[in-house]
Amino acid sequence: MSDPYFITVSVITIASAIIALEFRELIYGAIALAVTLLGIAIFFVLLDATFVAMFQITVYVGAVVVLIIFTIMLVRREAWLRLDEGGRRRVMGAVIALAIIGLLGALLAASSIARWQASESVPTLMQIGEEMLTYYSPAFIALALTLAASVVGALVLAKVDRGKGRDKGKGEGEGEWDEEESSSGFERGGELEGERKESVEGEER
Amino acid sequence: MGLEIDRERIPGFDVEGKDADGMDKGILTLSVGPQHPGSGHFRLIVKVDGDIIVEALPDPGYVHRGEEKMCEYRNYIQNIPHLERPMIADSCGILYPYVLAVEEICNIPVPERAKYIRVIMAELNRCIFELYWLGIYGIFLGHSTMFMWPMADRELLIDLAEMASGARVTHAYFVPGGVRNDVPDAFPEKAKRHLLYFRNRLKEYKDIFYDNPLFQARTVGVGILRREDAINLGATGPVLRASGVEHDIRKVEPYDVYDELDFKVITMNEGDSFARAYVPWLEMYESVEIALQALERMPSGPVRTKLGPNPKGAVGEVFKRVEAARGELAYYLVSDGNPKPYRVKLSVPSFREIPVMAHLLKGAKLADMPSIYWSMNYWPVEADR
Amino acid sequence: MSQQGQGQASTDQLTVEKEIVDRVIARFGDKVKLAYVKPRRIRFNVSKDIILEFARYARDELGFDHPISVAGVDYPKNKLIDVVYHIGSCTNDKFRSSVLVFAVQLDRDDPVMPTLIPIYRGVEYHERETFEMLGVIFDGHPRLERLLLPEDWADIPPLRKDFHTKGREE
Amino acid sequence: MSTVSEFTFSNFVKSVLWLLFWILIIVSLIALPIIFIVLFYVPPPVINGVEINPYLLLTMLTNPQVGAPLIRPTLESLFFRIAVFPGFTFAALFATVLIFAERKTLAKMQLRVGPYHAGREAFWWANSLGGFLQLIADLLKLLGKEIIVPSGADKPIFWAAPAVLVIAAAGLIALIPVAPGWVIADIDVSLLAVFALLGFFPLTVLLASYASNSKYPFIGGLRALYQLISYEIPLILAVLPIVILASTLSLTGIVEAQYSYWFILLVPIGAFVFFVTALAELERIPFDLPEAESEIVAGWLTEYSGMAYGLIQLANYIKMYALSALFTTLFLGGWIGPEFLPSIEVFNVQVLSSGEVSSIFWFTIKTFGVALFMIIVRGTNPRVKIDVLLRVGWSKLIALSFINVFIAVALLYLGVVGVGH
Repeated sequence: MSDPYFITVSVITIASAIIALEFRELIYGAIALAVTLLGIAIFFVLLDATFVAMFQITVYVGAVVVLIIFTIMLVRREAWLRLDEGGRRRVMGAVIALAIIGLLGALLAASSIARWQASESVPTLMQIGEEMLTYYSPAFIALALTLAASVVGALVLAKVDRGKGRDKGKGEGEGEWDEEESSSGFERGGELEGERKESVEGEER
Repeated sequence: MGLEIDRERIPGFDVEGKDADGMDKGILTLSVGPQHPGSGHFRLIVKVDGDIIVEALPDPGYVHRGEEKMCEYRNYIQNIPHLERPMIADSCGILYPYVLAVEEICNIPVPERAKYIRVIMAELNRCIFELYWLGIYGIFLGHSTMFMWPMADRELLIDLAEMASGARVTHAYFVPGGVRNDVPDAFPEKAKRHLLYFRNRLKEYKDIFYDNPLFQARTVGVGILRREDAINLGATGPVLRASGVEHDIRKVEPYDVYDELDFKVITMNEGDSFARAYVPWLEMYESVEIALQALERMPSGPVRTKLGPNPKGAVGEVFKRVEAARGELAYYLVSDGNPKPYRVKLSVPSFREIPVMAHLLKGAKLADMPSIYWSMNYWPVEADR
Repeated sequence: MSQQGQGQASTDQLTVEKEIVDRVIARFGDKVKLAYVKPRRIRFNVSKDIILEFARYARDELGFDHPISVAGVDYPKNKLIDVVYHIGSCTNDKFRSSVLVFAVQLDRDDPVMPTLIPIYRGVEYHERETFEMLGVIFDGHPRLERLLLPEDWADIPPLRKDFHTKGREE
Repeated sequence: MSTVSEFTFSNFVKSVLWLLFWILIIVSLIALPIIFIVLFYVPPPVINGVEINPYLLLTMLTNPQVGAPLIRPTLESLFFRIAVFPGFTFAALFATVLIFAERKTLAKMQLRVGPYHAGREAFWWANSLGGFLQLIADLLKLLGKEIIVPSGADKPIFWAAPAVLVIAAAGLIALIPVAPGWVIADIDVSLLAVFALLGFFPLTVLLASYASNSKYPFIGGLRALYQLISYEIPLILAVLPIVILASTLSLTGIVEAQYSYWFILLVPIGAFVFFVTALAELERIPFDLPEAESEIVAGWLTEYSGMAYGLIQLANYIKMYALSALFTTLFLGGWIGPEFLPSIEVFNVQVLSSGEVSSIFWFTIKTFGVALFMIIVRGTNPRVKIDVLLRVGWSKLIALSFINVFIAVALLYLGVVGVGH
């Protein structure tokens, strides 16, 4: 039953993955990437893992691709990357890729993965949650701490960057308006960041 | 690496980092107006760095029609209707100093009753303008109810003006030697009723608009105009008084009967957008007060001095100023003894707010642009003349 | 402030105006010319060499710090262009109701004078307008360019007396 | 009729008749044969064991009683659910009524009448509609307008963006249960699916603003991105206690968990945070910064015109319906309410039971109330600034939603509410 779906989705996913790599317009590449990630989400749905699928969409399409497009938009609208591909490079790339695929395939074929049996009952969300909080709790806590640390680190980096940016922005002719700005009582930089950081620290607790 | 960054095509990486205007990259030049919902017949060239305005260049002139040149071709009386065209929302205010100047240069006496009627009409027009202004301020900040309410209440005052002068906005009511015609007998009664109703409505504006924390978040502390800057930049009217300068032509140089009436000059010391929006609201109370007092004390008698067919001015010059709704409005009138003025110069408050606007917008945020721009009492048509 | 009618106020005021005139004359002597003294209006004709000095004196010593208007008047018969500054006072309570008028009389064929922006920042756009309408060039003005007229304006400055609007040639 | 100057009324009539003639010819010679060929090859749908063929349809025209037993199975078919109820037609109708209600409510608040005159002089029956035809007029106006694409625009993205927005908004309504059993996609993680679909909006808005190749859409797109991304976090956090209390991610399950208490009584702070963030997600006043017309013209939709603009607005109002419905589902007990309406019967065959009718009624009323509340907020508030918006979002709303989570956990541990009623 799921075979036609599977094949269609596979074709779309792989095709858009190739487009994402090869397309010269970065924005179309990003859109193709979004389609690839959506295709992977559909694979999860086909595997009865809707929970993972929804997270795949929320995190990758809703956040990662948005970030990529945002960057493309801010940096440049034309493609400023130049393809520098000789024939030798291309051949070598193909050979290496094929070698990796062959190795991995052989490894998988030799491993016990082929003999795995899918369990008959699909685990419910509740079961996943319970496992997460009992058996896998050390991993869960470690993961949470890593994420929290990275968020705090990002905030610290952002704050440092903002400060530097302001110093740099104050060029020769611009001292005047900087002064105006401070006199007009605009709240910028530090205060906002400080409050943000507080809230995130609250999250950590 | 398969992909290499083509350095020549990335503007951020070039040596100078400047574009044709000599500005740093990343600075976006926006042309706010004349076809922009937040501009009017006026253009503001705004250069933004991120969200901060680094330079704002006001560019008026889209509705310039040479009022000053036109005045030189017409005689003193013919000038009346076209001179009020630049400011139809406050047409008495813009005509008032002209009439005073012509009276002084042609030496025309004014009957007492006409002076009172003029004061009443000037105050009505002040409220009419402030309501219009307040409505636009509301819609500039996205408050659609604040747009509709003053527009509706304005009708009551326009009805009064229509009753007195026969015209709703362009009254051409003030003439040298008095006013064009007497007010109808029912006018004082109706005016009192409408003004009292209007004064009650003002409280509701405060409830929904000035007391709204979101409105305060947008205006308090935004675009602070310091006292010395306000004076040196030639700010006038509510903008000047919101910066703590107690300067009102009705007090410092009373014309007609303002010296006989009892009213306060409203000042605030903050100098921010909120103060500039709040001062007109307080002034509307004073306007109602003045109008009620004038209605009370208005004597009977003639309202116009009969003039000859074509009054001639004495050789010389005269500079007359009044406090219009937007501030000090002055006429500089030079006469060479002919029935036509030799030179008429309008010094209008809107034109005087342009440097203030440029000063305040520099360093402000783009989101603060509407609240600063419209708190200037700027009226593009008046500024262009 | 108390006012008892126009006549009373003007006689009161004239003493103030006399004081202004005396102080200016004492400072500048015959370098400035008193044009007239009227109730609340005092006009001096100042030569363009000392205009900056005069304006600075008016602002700092007399307290006339509030620029109201800059007007240009063309007198083709005398070959003159008057640039008339009207300055009010906001800080000096005594002179608050007076307007100090000072005019610079320029040669009509070569109307150049220094800008007063260093003293009164507010005159920037007034001076631009005067430049555009009468062709007066203000030395040191940062943006002396088109303000109100159309972009393709190629005629003489329109407020000069020898410019006539269409259909009004006399 | 080569030029406009030759226009006369008789020519106009002639051209209309000519048009009718051609339509008749084309329909009878081309369209009808095609339809019959298609009908010949496509097997007729089977509903409730009865084959729906043209003869049966013709019979129904003369004797409607034949069709009565088929109504209920038709209502339960997937096609009907997606296309009509509770799917797209219902949502679009709701959105239309919402637009009208918005205009009338705002007008009442602003001491004016609102749409009133449209159609009154042409149709006698338009009197009773009170200006509702204005919406039709607006739609016709949008349909008739040219869609102008800016010269430097990225055309495929520019055209696709409104469609994607409508699809994403329509995806939202597929997840919302209107009555017991009346939901298009009843998946067990529908709450997560809502957030997954909400993630498409910033992406599409960003692409639309990029594709417009213009300055104001650029600024508007960036603002929209800041706003939508940063307000998604409090939105998700505000819903977290609901998941804790109902111990399910399915919207149907969440509604069923509220038979004893509405969750707004247990976690009012969450409801507040959800309402505020929903306003921000909808880009409505006071959070309509991406479209702030006095600052940046119309933000990211500046360059859109005609029906492309109309589609974006349709998507916005469907989204407004979806978020109001979500608020109802999460906090106001969804369809739960007293059963008081009679069942609907056609020729003595029950089509909708009394419970279903009442559920639909309660759901609609509650959703409409929430939407009305959004409209009232619009009528009484100005727009905020981006820095205020972000500060409120990152500090106040996130903090509030954490407090909210703690309240929910405390309720759970104190035994006030048990897991999974």
